[in-house]
Amino acid sequence: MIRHGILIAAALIFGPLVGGLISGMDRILTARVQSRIGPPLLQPFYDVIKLLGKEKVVVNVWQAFCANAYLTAASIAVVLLCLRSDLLLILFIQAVGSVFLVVGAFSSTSPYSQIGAHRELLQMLCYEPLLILVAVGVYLQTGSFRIAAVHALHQPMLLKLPFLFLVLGLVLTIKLRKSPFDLSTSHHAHQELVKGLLTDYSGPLLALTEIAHWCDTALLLGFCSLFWATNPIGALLLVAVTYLMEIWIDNVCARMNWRWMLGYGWGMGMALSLVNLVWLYAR
Amino acid sequence: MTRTIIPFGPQHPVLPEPIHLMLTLDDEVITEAVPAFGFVHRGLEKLVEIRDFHQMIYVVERICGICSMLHAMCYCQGIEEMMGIETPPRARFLRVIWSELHRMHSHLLWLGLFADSFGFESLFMQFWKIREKILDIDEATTGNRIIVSVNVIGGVRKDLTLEQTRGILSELKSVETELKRLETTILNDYTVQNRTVGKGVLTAKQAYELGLVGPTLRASGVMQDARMLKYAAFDDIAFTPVVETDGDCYARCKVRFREVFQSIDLIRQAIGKLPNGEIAVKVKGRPDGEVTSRVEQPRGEVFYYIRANGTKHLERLRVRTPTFANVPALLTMLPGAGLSDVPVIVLSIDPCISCTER
Amino acid sequence: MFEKILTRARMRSPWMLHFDCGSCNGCDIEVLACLTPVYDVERFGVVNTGNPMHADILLVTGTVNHRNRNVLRNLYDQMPGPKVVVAIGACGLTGGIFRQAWNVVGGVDRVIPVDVYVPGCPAKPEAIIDGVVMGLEKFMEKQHVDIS
Amino acid sequence: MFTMTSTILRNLLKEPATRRYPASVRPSFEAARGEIRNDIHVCTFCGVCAVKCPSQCITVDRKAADWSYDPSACVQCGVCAEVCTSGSLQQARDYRKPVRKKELVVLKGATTPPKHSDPPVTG
Repeated sequence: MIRHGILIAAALIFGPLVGGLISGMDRILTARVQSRIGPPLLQPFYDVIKLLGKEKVVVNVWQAFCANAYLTAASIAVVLLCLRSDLLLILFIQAVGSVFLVVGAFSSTSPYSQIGAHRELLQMLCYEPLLILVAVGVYLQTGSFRIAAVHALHQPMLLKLPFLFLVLGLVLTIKLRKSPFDLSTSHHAHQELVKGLLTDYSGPLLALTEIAHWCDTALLLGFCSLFWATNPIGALLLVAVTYLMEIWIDNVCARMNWRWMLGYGWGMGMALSLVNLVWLYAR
Repeated sequence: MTRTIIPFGPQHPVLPEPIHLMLTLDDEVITEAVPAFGFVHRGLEKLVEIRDFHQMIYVVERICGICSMLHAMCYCQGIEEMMGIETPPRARFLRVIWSELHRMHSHLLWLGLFADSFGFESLFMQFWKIREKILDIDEATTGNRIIVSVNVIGGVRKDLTLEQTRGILSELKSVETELKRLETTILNDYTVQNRTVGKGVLTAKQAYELGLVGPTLRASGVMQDARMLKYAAFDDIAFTPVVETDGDCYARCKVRFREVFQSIDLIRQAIGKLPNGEIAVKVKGRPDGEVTSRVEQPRGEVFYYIRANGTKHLERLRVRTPTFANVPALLTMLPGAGLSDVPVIVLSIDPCISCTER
Repeated sequence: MFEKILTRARMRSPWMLHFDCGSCNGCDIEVLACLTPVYDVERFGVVNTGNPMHADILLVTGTVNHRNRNVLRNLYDQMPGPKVVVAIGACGLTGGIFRQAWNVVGGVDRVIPVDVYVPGCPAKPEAIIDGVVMGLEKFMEKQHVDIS
Repeated sequence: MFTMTSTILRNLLKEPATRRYPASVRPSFEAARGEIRNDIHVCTFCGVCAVKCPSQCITVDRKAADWSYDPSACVQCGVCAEVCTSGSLQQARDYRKPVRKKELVVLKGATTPPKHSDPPVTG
C-alpha cells in the first residue's frame, strides 16, 4: 500500500516535471535546427509560474472547471500508467481530459476558440481509433490489456509491432501539436486561428492546460517506452529517438488542413495497423 | 457547424498590419469576405501643404518601410521630370542598385511570411536569416537598415566606393548560394505544394480585368513590369520580366522567388556598368506644372501624380500604390476558399496596407 | 519567497503582443526581425503570442489615428496584468514625421500609459531588445509597489 | 516531402546565426545614421537645420541662444547635419537608447551668439 502511495506521489510530481523538461529540450533543439540559440532549458517552467501569477480572467465558470478537469484527467492517466494499470482505461481517461479541454473552448463565444475546438474534435476523431488499434495490437501480443503483462514479456514489443509503433508516432505528432498537424492550436502564434483552442484560456487556467499538456506528453512517451520494456536503457533510447523524429517532422513540414489529416491519418494509420495486426494474427 | 463570422484582424499575427476582414464561414469554407480599411490612414498626402518639396522626399519614403526606397525614387523622378533636371548617369545606376537591393529584401521578407502563413516556421527563419545580409549591405552603404534615405532631387546622397561594390558582389554571391539551397523546399516540397498549388487561381483575363499589377499579375501570365519603361538606368541594363502562367499562389511564390535571382543579376549588371562622375546635380528653382511618374515596386507598379504651382510647397500629391490595385483580387479569390487557406491567399498578393492607406 | 520566484519567472518569460498601430512597416518588420535567427529574442523567453489574453508585454509601433485608437485601447484592456507597454519608433513616440497630418492623434501615450519609449526611425532590433529588457525591469518595480 | 532535412541538419551542425546581443555588441557601421549631437559651443544658431528638418523637430531661438530638438520625433534622416553651416551638428553612429520618459534636448549656448559673417544660403 505504501509502495502504491509513493508511486502515485512520484507519478504526480515527475509526470509534469519530465513533460516540462522534454518541452524545454524541444524548444532548444527546435531553435538550433532553425539556426537560433533558443530559450534556457527551464523556460517552460518560467512560463507556467508566470502564468500562475497572472491576473485571473475567467471567461466563464464552466471553462475554469474544464481546465481543472483536463489537468485532473491527465494526471490520473499518468498515475495509472505508473501503477501499470489497464491500457484501455488509461487511454479513455486521457480522452475524457481532452474532451473537457474542447468543451471548455466551446463554452466561450470567441469564434477562434470555437473553430479551434471544432478542429481539436476532428483531431481526436483522427487519433483515437488509431490509439485503440495500438492497444489491440498490444493485447494480441501479450494476451492482456494490463501494462504489467507488457513488462512480463521477454522480448521487446517493437520487434513484433513495428508498424503499430509507427502509428503511435503518428498519434504522437498530432497529440504534441507538431507541424503537419498543428491545426487546432500551435506553440507559436502564426496561424489563422491565433491560438485557436487556447485563445480564451488565459493566466492560471492556461498554466493548468500547459501542465496537463506536459502530463499528456509524459503519458504518450511512457506508452512509447512500453515497446522496449525489457531494458530501461533501450526504452530511454527508443523514446529519445522517437522525440527527435517528432522535432524533425515538425521542422520539415508545412501545416496541412484537416481534410488531409483525416485522409492521411486514417489511410496511413489504418493500413499500417491492419498489416501489423494481420501479421500478428496469421503467425 | 453553421455560419460563423470571423473577424480577421486588425490585430492578427499572420498579417502584422492592421487590415480588418470580416470572413463569413460556412463550415470552414468562406462565403463572403468584407474588408474594412482605415487603420493606417495618416493623411500624409495633405502634408504637402506644410512640408516643402525637398522635405516631402522623407515623408513619402515613410509611406511604407518595405518599399521606401522606391517611393522616394518615384517621387524624385517625377519632380526631376517636372523641373527638367538631368540626373547624372552614376546616380541613375546607383538608384538601380539600391532599388533592386530593396526589392530583394522585400521579396525575402515576403517569402518568409508566406512560409509562415502555411505554418512552415523553420523555413520562415531561413529566409529572414538570409535577408539580414541584404539589410547589412543597406546599413553599411546608406546608414539605415530599412529606410535608406538616399534619394534627393537631382541624384543620390551617398556614393559607393569600389571596396563597397566588391563587398556587395561577394555578399550577393553568398545570398545566392544560400537561396539555391532553399529552392527545392519552397518550390518542390510536397507539403508546400499541397498548400499552395491551385489555391486562389486567377486567369490572365481575370487578372487583367481586375487591374492587377506586379508579381500578382505576372503570375497569371501577363507580361507587364514598369521597369520595361526604362526609367533610371534600365535602358542600359538587359531586363526581361519574370512571368508564370498558372495564376495560383504557387505561381506567385515562384515569380517572387525567381525575381530575387533576377535582382541579383540586375545589381551585378549595374555594378559592372557603373559609370564614374557626379552623383547629384544642384537643384535651382521651384517645380511648376503637373507630372505623373511610375516605378516598379516589389509589389507592383506605383504611380505618382504631382502638381506644383511654382512655390516651394506642392499643390497636390496623389499616390496610387500596387496593393490598392491588388485588393480586388483578394475579394475574388477568397470566397470558396477554406479558412486555412485564407492566410496563404491574403499573403499571396503581398499586401502592404500602409502603402494602400497612406 | 514565492514572490521572488514569481518576479524571476516574469522577468524570464515575457510573452509579447505586437500591434501595428498604423506604422509604415519599418518598425514592424524590425520587431519581427527580433524573433528571427540573427537576434532571436526567444533567448529571453519572448514568445510572439498574437493573443492579448496571453501577453505580458505590448509592443506598439506606429502612430495612433482616430480609427485604430479604439483597437489599441481594447487590446490594452484585454491584457491581464501585470503588463508593460513599449512604444517603438518615432511614430509610436510622438507621431514622428506624420504628427502634423490630419488623421494622426499622436503618440501611443495619448491613448494608453507607456512604460518604455524606443526612439528610432525605424528602431533598430538592438534598440527594441534594449526596450524590452528595460520594460522587464518594470516588473521588478511593480512588484515592490504591490507589496508595499 | 522532407526536402528541408539537409538545411536543418546543416543548421544543427553549424554555429547558430544569432548575435548574442547584450553580451556581445556589434560595432555600428561607419555610415550608420544614429542620433543627432550638437556641439553647442560651435553652433551659430543660424536655424538652417530647423528649416530643413523634414520632421520639423528642431527649434532654434537665436536671441536666447537656445537649440532644442525632440529626439522622439526625429527620423534620423541626417539632413540637418548635412546642411549645418557651422559643422556643429553631427550625426553619431550609435542609435539612441530607449528611455522611460520623453524629453526634449535643450542646449543653451553663450547668451551672445558668435557672429557669422556669411549668412546661410539655402538651395
